[in-house]
Amino acid sequence: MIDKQVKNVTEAVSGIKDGSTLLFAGFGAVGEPVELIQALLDSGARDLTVVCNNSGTGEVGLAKLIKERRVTKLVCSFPRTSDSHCFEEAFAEGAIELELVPQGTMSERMRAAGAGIAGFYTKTSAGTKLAAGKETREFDGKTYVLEKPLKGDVALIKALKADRWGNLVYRKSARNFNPVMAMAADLTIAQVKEIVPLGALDPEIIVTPSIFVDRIVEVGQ
Amino acid sequence: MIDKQVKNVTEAVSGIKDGSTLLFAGFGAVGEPVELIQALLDSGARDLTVVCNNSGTGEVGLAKLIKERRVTKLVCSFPRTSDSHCFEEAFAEGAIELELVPQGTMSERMRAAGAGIAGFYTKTSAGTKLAAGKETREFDGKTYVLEKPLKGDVALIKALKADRWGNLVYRKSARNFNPVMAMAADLTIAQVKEIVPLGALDPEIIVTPSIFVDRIVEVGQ
Amino acid sequence: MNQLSRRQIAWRAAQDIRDGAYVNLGIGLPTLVSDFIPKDREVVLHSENGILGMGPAPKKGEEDPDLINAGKGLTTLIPGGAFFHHNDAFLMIRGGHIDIALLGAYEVSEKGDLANWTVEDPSTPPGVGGAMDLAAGAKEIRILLEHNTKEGAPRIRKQCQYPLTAPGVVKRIYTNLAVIDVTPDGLVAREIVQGLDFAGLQDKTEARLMLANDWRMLEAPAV
Amino acid sequence: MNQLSRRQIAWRAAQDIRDGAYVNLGIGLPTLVSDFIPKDREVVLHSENGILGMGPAPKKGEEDPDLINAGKGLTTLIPGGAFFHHNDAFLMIRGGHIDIALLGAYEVSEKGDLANWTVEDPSTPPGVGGAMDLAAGAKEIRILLEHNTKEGAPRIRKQCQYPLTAPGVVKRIYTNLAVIDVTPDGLVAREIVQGLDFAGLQDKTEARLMLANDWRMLEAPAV
Repeated sequence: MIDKQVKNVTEAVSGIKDGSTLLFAGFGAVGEPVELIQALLDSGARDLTVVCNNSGTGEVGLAKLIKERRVTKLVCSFPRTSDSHCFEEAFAEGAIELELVPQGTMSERMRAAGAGIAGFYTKTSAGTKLAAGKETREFDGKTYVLEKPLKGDVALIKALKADRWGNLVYRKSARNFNPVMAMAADLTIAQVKEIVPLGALDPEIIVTPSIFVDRIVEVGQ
Repeated sequence: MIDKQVKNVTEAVSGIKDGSTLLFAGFGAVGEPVELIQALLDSGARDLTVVCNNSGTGEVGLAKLIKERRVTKLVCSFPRTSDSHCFEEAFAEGAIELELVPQGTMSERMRAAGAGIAGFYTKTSAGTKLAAGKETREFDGKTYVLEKPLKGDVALIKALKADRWGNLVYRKSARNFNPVMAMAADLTIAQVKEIVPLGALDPEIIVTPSIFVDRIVEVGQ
Repeated sequence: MNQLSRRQIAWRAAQDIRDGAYVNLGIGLPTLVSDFIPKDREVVLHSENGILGMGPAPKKGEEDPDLINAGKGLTTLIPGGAFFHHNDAFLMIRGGHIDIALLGAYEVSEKGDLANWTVEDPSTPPGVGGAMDLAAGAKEIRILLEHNTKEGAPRIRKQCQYPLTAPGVVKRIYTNLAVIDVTPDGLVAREIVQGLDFAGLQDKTEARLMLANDWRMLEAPAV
Repeated sequence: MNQLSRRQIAWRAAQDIRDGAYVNLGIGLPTLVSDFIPKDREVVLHSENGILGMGPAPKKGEEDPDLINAGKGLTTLIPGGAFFHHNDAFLMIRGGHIDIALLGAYEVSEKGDLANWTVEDPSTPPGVGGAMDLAAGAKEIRILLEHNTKEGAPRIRKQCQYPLTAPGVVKRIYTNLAVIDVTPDGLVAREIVQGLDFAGLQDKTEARLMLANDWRMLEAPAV
């Protein structure tokens, strides 16, 4: 029997090794797997590479991980947001490496990892500093940049509902990076508001099919 | 006001030029835009390149287009199906060019066209005859094939319901190639069973957002 | 000199959005444009975080914390709108499905180069967000910006001083002083505010301007 | 010699599918496997045309023309199943999310090369379908085939005579005579049917075989 439910967030994040590459979903606080990130904080994992659109807020979650110097590298499109002082301080001290990636390229690189694509050519960033050192190539007279897959050891994501197989549905703009990150990691862990019986999710409206999900935990918020 | 509805299938396919590249959705007969293809037949368009997973059945639709020698090239993953004699005869006579493409590569090449990707590297077909003449490259010790976008001038697709903006939902496995072809053409024409009022489709379950669709026609079957 | 307010720049840009267009509004000044789209036009607003059909800010009591725009402000969805994931949102951008992106900028060059992502201040980390994707991918890029910096330095330059977001992509520029098109022959002023002549506009612009034969007064209602 | 029927080959392959696996069954012989998956295991069947959670063929009167499998036969969906588009179906394949693909073949080589898409008959056009995507993308490829052709020619070869679907991908082979693993050291026979000894199996096989120390009898119930 397939049952990807785990009892609590501690169990959900168990086994995440020091030195892992982690994908954190969410756009700002929306769709962010807050409880899973807190559990990861509590787990003590360190030397992490984190892929996340933003850099955390205040002194909780990703911001706290950075404040505790447990993130050695952040792959990010927009690290400066309201109250991102933990990241800014670490960055000013040289205590964290930043790989700045255009938001769509970040998303497409994760899709490539999930889709078995070893590289793709995009116009995005061609002719800019962010293409420095990257291979470029002309197609039909335009310059494209070769981008490589961005794969996670673990993805922490958030959805509205799941069933025990791990099928997921989301709510409004809280969908954002969650489906693409679910595809792009060896281990995908989803926190959901509610776990419903198998068959209760309409097969036409499932956004993330169960094949992409390894563990689910109900957080009931 | 946005109103992509047209009165009938004749109007829906109007303006398709001789020599066009056309994407025909469907997997066998399921999800196939039968009425649009019939209207295209009636329109007299010729010298067509058709991208379609199969080659048509019996002597209707795509099979008839091929029988009438109006398709100069078929891009296809699986041309031999039950009763595909029109294609087989044309092929045996050398009256039609066949570009045989692995099914997933065909789909991904159309996505690339829709997604602004000028090329991508896939393992599929590496080390086989279908990679002959294609550029290959090693990534992490494995051989990948460079594949290019496959773009249509026009896509003919089929959905279950639409609203006047062109948002689409599908039914079961009739979804198949429809969403990816909708993205990959300059002009996307959808036949639907029913056109519903704007706002009647739940925004969470729309599969093809309206931005990819140009014309919709209700065929009511 | 009747220069435009920020809201009037947004108003002017809104008048050029055609009925039925799919439009992305950048953070800052462009966000104001949504208030001024003529009522007889149906325009579909796209947001990078997976929305088509964004509506106005929510009324008091109708805020939904799961429904935000690219600037992370609360927003709404209008009938016909749809949600999708980030990857499809950027597929729409990169794939050329967005008709118009209205963006802010630090600088624009006479070749249509756009600089709007970093001022290279070593004291703060850079951020790019979706700026490069939009600049490289949308069918048409139009820029809204103050003609000059607070210090009076020109923002429309021979060459951008700041790092580029994308080269050669800008088609039209709306400022508090003028509407300027980027053409293969160079920059063409199409509209200039009352009380400023072409020479005066050129003075405030580093790049060389031409004046359109059919140029007219840039005017906007009090908004 | 107790050679297996086609249904028994399918039965044998089904016994190796672990609980919880995501599996793609190729057209033909592999399709039969779904009838024999042990009842205590929950296995999710994937179809290239956008289905996870395929069930058995529909009962009379419950056929849905919009619900077909990759072989274009009518099928059903079990609770937990989901529909998606073709591109996501092949993302799952190419991206290595399918645990096991059970495929038919014309030939397999001792290096695990697979030939299952064309016999290069000039009188009929070739078709590839999803064969190359599956062969290159699934985590593990297992092959079901008759050990020899009707004419008695071997199908397990030093080198494939027919054009390859993918080189070096096959991990295990189920035939009417044996279960054979493809290992870095070569082909290893793990199970052989009653009444055939290793020399006899080797006789029917072009590629060189080794016999596993713990080899056993290949048996299947009457199914």
